[in-house]
Amino acid sequence: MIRQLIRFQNMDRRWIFLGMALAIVVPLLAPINFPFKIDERVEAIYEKIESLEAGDTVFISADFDPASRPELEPFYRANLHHFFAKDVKVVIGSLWPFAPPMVNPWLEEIAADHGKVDGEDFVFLGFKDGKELAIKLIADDVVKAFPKDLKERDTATLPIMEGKRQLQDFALMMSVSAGFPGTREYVLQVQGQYNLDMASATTAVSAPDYVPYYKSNQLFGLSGGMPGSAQYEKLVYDKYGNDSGLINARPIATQALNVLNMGHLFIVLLILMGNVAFFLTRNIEEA
Amino acid sequence: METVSLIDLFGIWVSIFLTLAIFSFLYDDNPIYKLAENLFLGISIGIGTIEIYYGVFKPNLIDHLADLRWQSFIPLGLLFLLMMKITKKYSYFARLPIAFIVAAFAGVKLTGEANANLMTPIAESMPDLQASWAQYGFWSWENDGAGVFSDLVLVLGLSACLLHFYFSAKPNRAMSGVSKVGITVLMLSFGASFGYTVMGRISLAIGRFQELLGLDKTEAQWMLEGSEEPLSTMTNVSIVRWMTVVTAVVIILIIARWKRQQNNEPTDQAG
Amino acid sequence: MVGEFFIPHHQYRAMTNEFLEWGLILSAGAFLLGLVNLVQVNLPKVQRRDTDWQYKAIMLVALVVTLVIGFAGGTARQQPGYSYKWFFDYVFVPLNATMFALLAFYIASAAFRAFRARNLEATVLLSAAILVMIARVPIGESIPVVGDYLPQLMNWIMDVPNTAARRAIFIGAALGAIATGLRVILGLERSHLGGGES
Amino acid sequence: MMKTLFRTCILFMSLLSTAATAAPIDNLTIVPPKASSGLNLSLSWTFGEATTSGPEVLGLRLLRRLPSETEWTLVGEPLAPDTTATSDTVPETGTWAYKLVSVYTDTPEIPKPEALSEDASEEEQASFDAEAAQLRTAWVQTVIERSDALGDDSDMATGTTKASWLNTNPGHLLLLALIALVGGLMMVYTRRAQRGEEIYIRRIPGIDAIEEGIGRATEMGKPVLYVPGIDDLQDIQTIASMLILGQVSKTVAEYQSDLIVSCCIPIVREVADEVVKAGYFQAGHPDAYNASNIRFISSEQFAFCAGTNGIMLREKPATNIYFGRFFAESLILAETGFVNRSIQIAGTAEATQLPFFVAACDYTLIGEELFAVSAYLSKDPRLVSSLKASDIVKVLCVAALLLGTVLHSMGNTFLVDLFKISG
Repeated sequence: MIRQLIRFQNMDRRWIFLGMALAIVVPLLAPINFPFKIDERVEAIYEKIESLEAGDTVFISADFDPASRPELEPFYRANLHHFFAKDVKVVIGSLWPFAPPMVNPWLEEIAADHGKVDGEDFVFLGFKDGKELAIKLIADDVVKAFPKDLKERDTATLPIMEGKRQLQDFALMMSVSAGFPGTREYVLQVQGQYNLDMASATTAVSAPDYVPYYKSNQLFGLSGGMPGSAQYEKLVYDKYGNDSGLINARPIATQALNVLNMGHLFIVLLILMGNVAFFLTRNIEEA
Repeated sequence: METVSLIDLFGIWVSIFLTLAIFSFLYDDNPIYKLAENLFLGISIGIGTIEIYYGVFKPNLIDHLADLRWQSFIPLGLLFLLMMKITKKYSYFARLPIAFIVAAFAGVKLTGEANANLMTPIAESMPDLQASWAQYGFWSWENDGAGVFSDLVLVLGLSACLLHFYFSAKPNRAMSGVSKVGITVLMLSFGASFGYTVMGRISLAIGRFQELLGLDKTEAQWMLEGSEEPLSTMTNVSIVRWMTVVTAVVIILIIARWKRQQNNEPTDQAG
Repeated sequence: MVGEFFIPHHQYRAMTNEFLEWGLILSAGAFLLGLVNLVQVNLPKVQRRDTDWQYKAIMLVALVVTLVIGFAGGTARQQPGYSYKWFFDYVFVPLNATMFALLAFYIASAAFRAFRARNLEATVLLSAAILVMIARVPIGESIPVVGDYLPQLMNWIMDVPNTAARRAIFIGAALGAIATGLRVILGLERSHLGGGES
Repeated sequence: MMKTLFRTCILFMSLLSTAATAAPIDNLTIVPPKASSGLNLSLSWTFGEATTSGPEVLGLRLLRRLPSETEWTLVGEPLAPDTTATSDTVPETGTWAYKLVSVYTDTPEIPKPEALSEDASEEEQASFDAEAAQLRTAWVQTVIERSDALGDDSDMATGTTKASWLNTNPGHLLLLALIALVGGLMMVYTRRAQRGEEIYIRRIPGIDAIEEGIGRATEMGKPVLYVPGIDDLQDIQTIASMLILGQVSKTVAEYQSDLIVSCCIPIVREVADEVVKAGYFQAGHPDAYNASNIRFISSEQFAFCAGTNGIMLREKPATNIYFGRFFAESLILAETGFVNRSIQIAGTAEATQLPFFVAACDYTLIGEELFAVSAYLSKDPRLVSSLKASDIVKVLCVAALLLGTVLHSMGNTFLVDLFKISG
């Protein structure tokens, strides 16, 4: 009995890997859907954007790479649909070198869906290295930080940039952030100094770290991980999805959210089993 | 019906192959994983360099130099000194630009941290207990447990955590008591963090499996570019799934063969 | 740079912004150093036919190919039809994303083999983790009776103890940053210059 | 064209809901804002008695010119009719003249010439711009005349910019004072430490764990792996890690064991190299130092992670030390080390990664304990003094928190406001 338990404890971890793979694949192929509630932190983002007026301009910092794509792509897409459906202009920059080749095609695709004009209704400024230094410069002088956009046009002369010199000049700023540099650095470096209206969509990993910023109003909204994306997606697509015909998009996060159920249960089970085995063998060994 | 070019179809297969190649590391370190890993190393530095060139060097330096903007010759000089680092002999010169970057970062962080991470948290951690009592009472389920109890946990928990990180005190009972409270609050927070991180990681795996199972595509039949006929009677989702299964089998066979080879030559452990 | 926070004067700002731009360029230069270093380290290995030199050769070839197609693509490199975009979409994306996805499996393994309620602290951590994991997904909300309270309890952990702990960590980090910042600026900190006098 | 029209309609509708009867604009005052950069001005005004007759007001527009000029330029976005204050960014410092005019519901939009095709030449573009400017000027002129005729405009007023050299907001001053306090305390303690005074820091159990780990590696004849995180050298955690690395390399050299350092940033590798060399030198074994053991793996996070895993799998270190700033790779590293049955000691201030280190490592330094260890080990007066200074500020923070809560609960928000830096 003890020997079996010890062997169970030391079993090849590849069995655990296989179990994890099954816990993901099975619910993907045979989905069971549960309803979910909308979090107030996510609703705050939605409400704030709803209160924007047509013609307002916002700044999005898209700081994520393919590695965190499943969590943030749904938010980024829904967010762009939301802005464009409200006729809000969007200026996007990035602090991650691997972001532009990924997020710019999505921007162009969604903008085309809404019939938006590059340079007038949206612009992608490109990538900027320098982490906190870049953030500082963007905050005080967007045009100096990005003299040219991704297509090498002079940023200063683009119609969308008229009267937009600092981050303060934008109606709000969204940080879609997968880590460093991202939301935290924006909050530290510029949110307080310039009193920006700023919200963040982030990976689940960073969410607990940013909750204090939400609690102290340094962020007006916070969407964390897959559930945050799914909730925001639901809010946006429920309002703008079918009625206006503007959005030709699938709720990708909602599909994934239901697979998470199984994954979480599997991990909880592993922790419990591991501990039961641990304590049983330990007590017996001590005796 | 969805048109697809041959090169994209090949790309989809490459993508499946590389995904499975990385996953094969879960079985063991193996040549296929190493191939993917080194490919990744090379490509990531390559893409990083390209994006940095077009993102920083071109607009913020080269274009300025082309306009003969005199200020921009200073960073050019500093950059040149930084590159001295490569040479063994003159690497001493790189100290100047490095000192510049370090000082710039230190200065920028100093005020940022002091403002947003020191002043604001203190300002926001002084709750009005009377108002809280009037609004929520001791504990309110409807408002996620808001109330005087939570306010006290916030203030006292924060104080206890701060005192846990007080290193000048000689160990005594009062301090260790405060420290225990601090540790408990920290552990609750880390527990939440662990739970969230598990969620994040599983989400990423889900993303990969969605692609392997073709679930990232809208179900349709594929048609090759320039052709009138559908590629196959199967939908794109089924084709992707078949690609995945076949590739997985091939990778497993290769690794099995490699394993057997390795077992036959036990001396060749260096690889 | 410190003054930037306290001095709103536009001429001062123009000066600090110029410094910031230099900072961006030098920071990018540091990446180039990495590139050169990578080649410096690996090229001799390939020339000497060291262990695993084939892989290093693949790495260098991949690097060169990426650079060539990147510069050839120029500004339009990210448009459909360019080989740089193909490389990014079908080679870089799966590699980068799958590397991250491995973590789900390692977490499962760590959960079973290393995550133990050894003492009071670990037990608290463990319980909070399990509670959050169940309450954060739709299935938790769907449990009868308990499901009504689980999300609230989870939000409470996030809003109150989590906020308290994070703020303590933030305050500590901020004090550390002030101290280090002052040392660097006053020239007391030279470890980053590699002086080795310590 | 259709789209512009559509958007104009939306704009109109949103403003229409707030359209009001006309009222003369009085008392236009222009002052530089507090803590101004010198390139902005704050404007405020009041409304006189509303006139019931006349067209409805759609909104207000702001005009600006240099006092020496005669022609007004339209600046800023349209303002709602009940606005009483706005601000404007000026192109250069000096004195500027302003005027506010009303725009009525029946005022036409600013006219624009026929839109150009996508592939218009530069000349065409230039003539388009000139025409647009001309139309705009003409429009402004008619608006001024009409507003003036109906008496719904303001008198011209001037304001002079004033750039401030110090932000005198109480929060900013307190922050400055706090920084000065930390600096002052550091100086005091540095001086005391240099005079040879013993400054007490409690010994953190993690220090023993490091020594035990190195000892075990020596017994087993296997190397020690040291990972200084993946952030740049500027990060304080990396700096602390480098200081600890100095001591670790010294101990390793004394034990005559091997040390591998795996770095993610080229500059960090360079510094680690110097630090380890110095450590071996101080221990009296400069010959045992091996530069090829201080490795730069890759600056891409996961490539770095895979490379470091490779070191663990191939060279099987007996002890892994992770000190510095870590992100997602923490778990993979700690897990691989765990499977290799290495002793693992971690320390980071990155709160998101701490749970995994706590879970998978034998000993974990939480947050500031990392800095405390670097101070304790190096006994560097500068570090000890910083630690001491931040300890004192921490106690002050706790006092402020408790006092602030009591005061706030009694209705006094003095402390709360003081710490709030921006409105």
